[in-house]
Amino acid sequence: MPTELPTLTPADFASDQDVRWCPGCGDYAILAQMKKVMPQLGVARENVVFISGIGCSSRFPYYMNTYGLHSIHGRAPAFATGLKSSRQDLQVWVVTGDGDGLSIGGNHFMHLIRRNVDLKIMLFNNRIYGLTKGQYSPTSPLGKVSVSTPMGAIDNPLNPLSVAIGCEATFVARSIDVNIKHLGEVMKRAAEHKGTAFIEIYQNCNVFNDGAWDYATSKETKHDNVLELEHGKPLIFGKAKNKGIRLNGTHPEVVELGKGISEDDLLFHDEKAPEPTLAYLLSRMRHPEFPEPIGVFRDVDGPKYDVELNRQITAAREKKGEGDLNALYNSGETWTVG
Amino acid sequence: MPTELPTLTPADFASDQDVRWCPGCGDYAILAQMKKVMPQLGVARENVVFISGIGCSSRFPYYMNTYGLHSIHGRAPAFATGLKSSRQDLQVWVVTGDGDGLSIGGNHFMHLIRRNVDLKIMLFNNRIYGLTKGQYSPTSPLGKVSVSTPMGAIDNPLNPLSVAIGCEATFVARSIDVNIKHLGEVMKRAAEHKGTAFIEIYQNCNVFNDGAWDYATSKETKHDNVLELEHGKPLIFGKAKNKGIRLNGTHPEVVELGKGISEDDLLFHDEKAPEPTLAYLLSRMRHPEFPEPIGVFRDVDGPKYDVELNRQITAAREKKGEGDLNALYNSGETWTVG
Amino acid sequence: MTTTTAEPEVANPKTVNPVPSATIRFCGDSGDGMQITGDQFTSTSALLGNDVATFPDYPAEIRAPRGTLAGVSGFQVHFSSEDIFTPGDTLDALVVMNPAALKTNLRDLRKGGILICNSDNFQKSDLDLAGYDVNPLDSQVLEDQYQLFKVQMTKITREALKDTGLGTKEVDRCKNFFALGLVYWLYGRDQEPTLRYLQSKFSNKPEIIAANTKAMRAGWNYGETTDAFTSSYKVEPAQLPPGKYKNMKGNTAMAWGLMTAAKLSGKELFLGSYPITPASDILHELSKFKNFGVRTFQAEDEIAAVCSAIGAAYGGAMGITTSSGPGIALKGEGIGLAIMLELPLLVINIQRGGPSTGLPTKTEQADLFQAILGRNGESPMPVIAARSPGDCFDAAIEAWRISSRMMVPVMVLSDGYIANGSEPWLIPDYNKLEKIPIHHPVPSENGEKFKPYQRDELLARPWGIPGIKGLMHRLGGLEKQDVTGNVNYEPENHEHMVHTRAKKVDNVAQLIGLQEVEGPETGDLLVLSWGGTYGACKTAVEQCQEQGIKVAHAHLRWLNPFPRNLGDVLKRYKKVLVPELNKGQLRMIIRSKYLVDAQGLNKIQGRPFFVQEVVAAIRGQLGLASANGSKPTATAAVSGIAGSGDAGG
Amino acid sequence: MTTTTAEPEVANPKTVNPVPSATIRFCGDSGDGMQITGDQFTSTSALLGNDVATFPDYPAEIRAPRGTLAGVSGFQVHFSSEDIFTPGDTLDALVVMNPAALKTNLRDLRKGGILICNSDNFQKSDLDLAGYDVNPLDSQVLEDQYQLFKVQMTKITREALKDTGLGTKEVDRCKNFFALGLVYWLYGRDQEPTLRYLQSKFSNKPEIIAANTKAMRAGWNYGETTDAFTSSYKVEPAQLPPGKYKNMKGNTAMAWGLMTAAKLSGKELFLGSYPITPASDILHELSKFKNFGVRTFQAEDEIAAVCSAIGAAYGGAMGITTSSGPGIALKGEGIGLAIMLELPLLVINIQRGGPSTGLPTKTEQADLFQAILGRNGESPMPVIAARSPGDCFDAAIEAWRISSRMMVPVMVLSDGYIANGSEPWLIPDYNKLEKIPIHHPVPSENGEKFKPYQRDELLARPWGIPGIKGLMHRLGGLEKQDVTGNVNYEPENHEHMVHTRAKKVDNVAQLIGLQEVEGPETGDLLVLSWGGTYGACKTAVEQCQEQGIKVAHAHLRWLNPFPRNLGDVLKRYKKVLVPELNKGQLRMIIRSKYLVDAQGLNKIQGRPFFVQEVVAAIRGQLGLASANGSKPTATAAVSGIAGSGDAGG
Ligand SMILES: Cc1ncc(C[n+]2csc(CCOP(=O)(O)OP(=O)(O)O)c2C)c(N)n1
Ligand SMILES: Cc1ncc(C[n+]2csc(CCOP(=O)(O)OP(=O)(O)O)c2C)c(N)n1
Ligand code: SF4
Ligand code: SF4
Ligand SMILES: [Mg+2]
Ligand SMILES: [Mg+2]
Repeated sequence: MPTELPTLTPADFASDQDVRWCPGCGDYAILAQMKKVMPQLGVARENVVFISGIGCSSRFPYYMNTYGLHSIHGRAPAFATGLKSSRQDLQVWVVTGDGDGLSIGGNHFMHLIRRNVDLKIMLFNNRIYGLTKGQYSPTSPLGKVSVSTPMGAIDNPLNPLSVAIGCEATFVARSIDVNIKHLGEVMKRAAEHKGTAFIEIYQNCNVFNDGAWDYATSKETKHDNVLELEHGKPLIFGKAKNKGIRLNGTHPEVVELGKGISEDDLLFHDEKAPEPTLAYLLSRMRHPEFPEPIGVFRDVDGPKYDVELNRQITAAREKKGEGDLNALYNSGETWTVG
Repeated sequence: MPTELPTLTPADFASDQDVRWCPGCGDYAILAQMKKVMPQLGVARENVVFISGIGCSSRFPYYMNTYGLHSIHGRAPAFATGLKSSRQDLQVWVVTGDGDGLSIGGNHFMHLIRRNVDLKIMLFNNRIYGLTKGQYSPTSPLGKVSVSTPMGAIDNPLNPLSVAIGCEATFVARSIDVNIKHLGEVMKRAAEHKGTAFIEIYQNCNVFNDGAWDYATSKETKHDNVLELEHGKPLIFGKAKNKGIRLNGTHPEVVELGKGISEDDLLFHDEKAPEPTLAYLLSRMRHPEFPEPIGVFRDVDGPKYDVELNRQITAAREKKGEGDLNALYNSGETWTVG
Repeated sequence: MTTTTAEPEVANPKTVNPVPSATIRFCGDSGDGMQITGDQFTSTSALLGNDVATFPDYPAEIRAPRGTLAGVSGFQVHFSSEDIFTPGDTLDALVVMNPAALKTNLRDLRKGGILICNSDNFQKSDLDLAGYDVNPLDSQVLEDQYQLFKVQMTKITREALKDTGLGTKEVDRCKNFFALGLVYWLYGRDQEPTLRYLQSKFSNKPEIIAANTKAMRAGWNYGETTDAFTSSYKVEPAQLPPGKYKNMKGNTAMAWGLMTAAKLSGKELFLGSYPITPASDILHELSKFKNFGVRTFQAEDEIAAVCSAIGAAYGGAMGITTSSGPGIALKGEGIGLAIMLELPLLVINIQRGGPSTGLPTKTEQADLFQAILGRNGESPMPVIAARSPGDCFDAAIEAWRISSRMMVPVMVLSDGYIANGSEPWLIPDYNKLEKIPIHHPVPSENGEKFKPYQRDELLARPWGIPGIKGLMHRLGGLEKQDVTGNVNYEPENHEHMVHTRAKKVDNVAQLIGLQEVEGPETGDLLVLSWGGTYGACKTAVEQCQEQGIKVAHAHLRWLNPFPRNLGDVLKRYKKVLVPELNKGQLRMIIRSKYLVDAQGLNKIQGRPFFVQEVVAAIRGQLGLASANGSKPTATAAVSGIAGSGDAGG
Repeated sequence: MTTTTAEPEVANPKTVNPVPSATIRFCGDSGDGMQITGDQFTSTSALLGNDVATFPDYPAEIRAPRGTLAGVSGFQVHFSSEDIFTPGDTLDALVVMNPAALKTNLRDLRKGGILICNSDNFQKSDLDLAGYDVNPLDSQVLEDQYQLFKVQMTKITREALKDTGLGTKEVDRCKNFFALGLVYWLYGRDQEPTLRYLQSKFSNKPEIIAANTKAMRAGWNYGETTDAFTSSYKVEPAQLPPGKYKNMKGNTAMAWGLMTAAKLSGKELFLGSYPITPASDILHELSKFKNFGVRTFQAEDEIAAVCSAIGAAYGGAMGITTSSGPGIALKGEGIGLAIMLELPLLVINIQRGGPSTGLPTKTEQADLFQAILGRNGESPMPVIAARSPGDCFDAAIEAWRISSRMMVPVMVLSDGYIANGSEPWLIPDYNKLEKIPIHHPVPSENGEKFKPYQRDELLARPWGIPGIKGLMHRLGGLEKQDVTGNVNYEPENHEHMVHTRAKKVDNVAQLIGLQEVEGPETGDLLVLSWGGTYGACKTAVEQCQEQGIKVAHAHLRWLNPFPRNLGDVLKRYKKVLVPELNKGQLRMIIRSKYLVDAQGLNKIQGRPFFVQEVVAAIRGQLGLASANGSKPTATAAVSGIAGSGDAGG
């Protein structure tokens, strides 16, 4: 029920609480973008709810002048599923971290994604546990030295996008804290998607994992290491836009444009591909072998748990009429005394 | 430490406990194959441990005359990780169900796979909760009518192989309870793999979900609906071996052989492909659009958590010498009184 | 077919003996359809106007191999012309479909009781499976001690059904209806209700209807016409309070109570649950009622289940989660958050035998500590326990009344015994039930900021929900400032909040009334019970009172907080006895709180109390010799439409 | 830089006043490096031979914005020429680096105490952040009540470091070493140990060493040469028992104790853990010692953590899991399985403020109920609590001795206060520690079947592990038959097993010795304490005893089971007082078990007891007027090498 909304500014979305991240933390940029994007979404503040788990990132809801729930570690998707399933009128965002979302919360993440509940989830990936002071996380690379892995991490990291795609995601995207324009656009796309929209955001923890994403953010290297996906467009990157990705069987390869290779030889992006294999393939392109794609990997339509649940409610009511408790009590075999 | 092993028979692997599955349950066939394969693996019975969660399938360990642990619902991978990481000499098998492994146990499943702990995991997929009498499971298809979904299931099912591949699996395979020879071969391949070997087994629950896999097991339809993967071979199926799978971009398509299409035009299977995209693509082939591949989808080498952990122990000992507690106590700043 | 009775003075053939009540048990293999048989007998008896109480008892986990001891499934019915509160201690009649059932159930049959056996199932292989060296039916012992009837049920059923065109397997699955028909004859029951059941249940399978009808009739006729049975029994209708009744299972009553509470409070119900025995049936039942606005969510695990319910509660729904012990253990952290958020929530625990996976299909009361004390930090919550199958309906409503009034999660305890048991339920009129008023705050007129932790006189905070303009606020699990709800780490505030949350729970005592006592106001002994042991304790105390013993009975509905006068009540008796199906959990709390030397009667066998066990304990406490000298034994069970087996996990 | 003292009789400039002990606190922003400063002061004092006790106190969760109240981090040190057991109640000296630190800490400074402020940080913006309208340093009140020293630390440090070539930011990060140097001068401490620390810690950053050395010297010189300070203090070495000491933190002691227990029992240690404040440091510490055969596994969550440890235990390792309240809540189901499997396992809970996320960096004792009673079903387990930082070492060893002897999981309780606090630790000789014998069964010679649940005289079962030929067996969470360990659902067996598991835990009482009491054998009052409140209670009781009060102190090491003689001990005193940092959890259990009207002293502020609070409660119990009439207040803190901030979650 869209009603006439007053024109709001980012400042209208700032709560009265002090923001308590370390100076220089990437979370600030993400918060700023969210506040900027919010007024453009055409949703009243009181119909927006942010739900988070525990972690630095999970402080996010306190700073938004909307409704919010700072819940327990890893479980935000479950709270959000309950809320959204019973309140279709709300726009629900989940904010999580690489530990919150993929370590303790991995199961809920997986099931949220497959259920395709109509809500948006942003995973602030700083490849570290920030709040608990620097243990490695499920996205920390092999060999990562941290307080809990003094000899280096020995677990293969998870790739958040591959996981999501492996779990039947209908919308997956990636952006970067400091890429503010891109980030804002991706947030908007997520908001528009119907179903679970998952965004991985590269976020710098300048205290415990400073520079983890330097290759993707530093002026000198970012053009060679990041590739902006555009629907229907060939995969091109490099400062001079002179490099591209070509498909060889099911393997991507980096090629230079010119010298007999034209744009038409390249892999073309298709967000809408019904099968997720292309999105999966793109999620496998990792630094340093490949530039890492950012933008929307996949955006398709599918049944949404919450929508279907409410549709069943409506259908049942239409078919059987609004439930009548007295009729229920008196159903089946009964007998009368006295 | 391979020692001279006596020649054992399947009967040597039968425990003294009554098998308590429903008559006709697919679990019997799997148990029989396991007992058959065991003597061929060259591992002494006392060095084998089966670990399960809770469910009909999870009764498995009681019936094997090896060591075994019937643990709690969904957590078998965690017990197995602890055991294998501290006991490299043991061969550890995890037995789980679609509910145990993918619903409550999804997170441990995901992290076991990514850590690539050197153990084997068999998921008996009957697309239903057997033990608790017939609720739908994460692998039940959309629309599944069950005691908890009288109007039909509205959650997209998970595809166990896609999930595993999304989580960096190094070995994934699929087989079918009644395909006993194939099943035995796949079990052997899993046993040989170094790292986490994941097998999905289509299993019929004849009480609560009878016929869920009929399309893949009935004499009439199985050749059209199942495709046996062979490393290095083209993807061919059909009773007359006259159909195949061809790649169109990143999409597979079913083609008929002959009429201008030869085996060379088909997609060739490569278990060893370093990137998992091919395996992922194969996992997406689902009935009825496609024949469903069985066999080994992927079998590559990667760092194994347990092996690396023990390597770090050895390395630390080599570098620093066996730990000396007295030296530790006396390290750092100390002072003497009296 | 020989018939021998231990009571030679029995009258003419086909005498009808009136008895005030009877307890019977059907038992057989879990594939033999004993649960359906028992259910039918129960409904029919209830329709005849008897008071009834049932106790189904089925094997744990997986269906065991046919014929084994582990695979035995039983269903006990107590039906009476008087008010009854338990399914009976010892059996008047036992129907066994195979040797395994005989072996595991015989000890509950009273001396001289009726023992009906399907003698066709006592072949060598059957005997082996049950561990019998010789056929017990051939031994004189059984004939001496019981009224033994060896009936060739398989053969006669096959005979009766030979023209139905069904295969042997299908035909044999009708044996239970033969047994049912026979017992119907034995107790003079009407076959009509069961015929109606068959018609409605198998409307599209006429051959099944026909076959089971034939089998049942064959059983009836067997009793009526053969020489085997010389007399039958009659149990007159009970004098229940006037009204319309239906037979009610505990889990169904719980589900209906929840739906009723939702409607009474103008709320839609959201259930987040994960299947687990013996709680799953509530999920199943609620899933049927989408047209009541009931949303059920089968979550990926118990943690997601409770968290989804809290999420729904945050949005203004009636959030509920249901489980059993091991699942409740997983919900502890989530419940702690709900306590901190001060949101209404119902956590329903259908207790089973523990610890760990334990005895999943058996009953126990050993989760009381977990309910009251089993969370990190100081995290009190109100706890209510249902006392009988029908009472689950009322307990659910009362729990929600308190939870929504006080903005606090409430734990509702039931157990496997009352969850699966049944009793006649006086059908209420929804319109006469007391409404549950719920207010959601709206923005203050003077533009004052919304204060999510401003409290009313009972210390409840307002339930502000998303979607309301001007009430935007953020909640979380960190300690928060009173009134504003902002995160706050100040020492004094924390202490204040810990006390406030506790006081709020204590204030529930102002809403739940005073503790009542049945029996003398003062006396030698007070029996203090809670939960599903109500029936056994009430009956035992009444029996003792009839024997002139100065004993009273107080049954606790709320376990936290206790009624305000409980301390006074306890002091009025010289002794306090707390019977529990655990090692003494309520007793421990009572002792601590009131410093009374309460004694325990404790049974941890996965089974309910027998009335005589409680009677014996009462007499023991008072130094009286036991009423009959004999150690009390267990109670009633027969076996036939075979379903999917009876199990749980 | 004006100096005013409230004690006009102070002697000549630069007098050295001997004092028996002093309590000081460094506090400032969490980026100011107060923890390092406090640590250095502690080590130095310990090296000088003082007895020391520390209390670090840092903000919860996220680093708060610079200069805010929420961002204040403090470190308190009590150092003494006598035996001490607490970090002190009130402060003799307080060093504050900014207005926020002043505001939140001043109330703990005793009247007339020394107050050193970095006056450079009292600018308008700093004052605003702390909510001061006017500069408190300008108010007469401070000058009247305390010895106020306003020191331009920033300016002087910049001055001193101007030739180092470091940027302002780096230079300013050295302010804490200026403060440290100044306080070193004030208490006549040696700068040498800190110079050594700098050398070893920053061996590859000579410019950092140089800068901090300069800053520290500048602080020292400031005290020595300026007029500001007229006198300094001297605390003589304490008479500790002879031996070699080091300063020990609780969590480090716990880790070392675990490693020691592993070695003593010939086991390799497997830790399954998931990070959580304040337990993570044990994971970090243990992760360093791979050459001791220590395997640490950072699991995906707490459930996997406990389950992996159980898996390792099944394989014969020393399985351990560490966490804090919310994480322990998640482990309940897994612990229940370990109880059923009867495997040894240590579950270590470093308690923090709850419920829910609560106050993650603050201390509390509110998980005792959870430890003893917080699981489904009847699932008893032994519980031990450490009483001081150094005692964590011994508690860990004792816990493993019991766990491996009795084949039962043991819960080890510590808390944020002793986990992060430190005290001098008498270094043991490993070779003199008592070994922990562990036997794994081997196949019987006569080929008899292995019986995994055959019990010894204390009811422990054998620890049969995989890899041994002929011992193959299967364990699980379903109820099992005694002796064979096979799944078993029989009623009597279940009851027997419930009792057996309970008796086994009770039998631990035969191994733990009798309860000892400090003070008179009988008397007016017994103070009964447990865990980290030991020091405050011991000190308070001793003070009261010196005042002639007939009070004794019993400190419980094992919370389950209790020592066999505890009931007798309690009866020897007219009253029992149970001081706890919760709402009375031990008290509740004591009352229930012994029916004594134990009273509680309860504080739930995320902070430890002050000695004077316990003294007041003792006097109050005995109807005596309070010793000094004044309400006791809190205790000591300064601020500077800034680390990554101090927080937790
Ligand atoms: C049940 C539970 N376990 C552990 C913790 C401790 N904890 C809080 S946040 C966190 C990890 C944070 O990492 P991440 O999700 O990556 O967030 P970040 O701080 O990096 O933004 C942990 C382990 C907790 N609060 N609750
Ligand atoms: C903590 C917990 N939650 C729930 C259960 C109940 N439960 C036991 S098995 C099971 C699901 C079984 O399904 P699946 O894993 O597919 O195994 P199957 O029986 O089909 O082989 C459930 C929900 C339990 N035992 N423990
Ligand atoms: S610790 Fe890292 S993630 Fe957390 S607030 Fe600081 S910089 Fe940001
Ligand atoms: S319920 Fe299904 S899965 Fe379980 S034993 Fe029976 S047939 Fe097998
Ligand atoms: Mg992170
Ligand atoms: Mg299943």
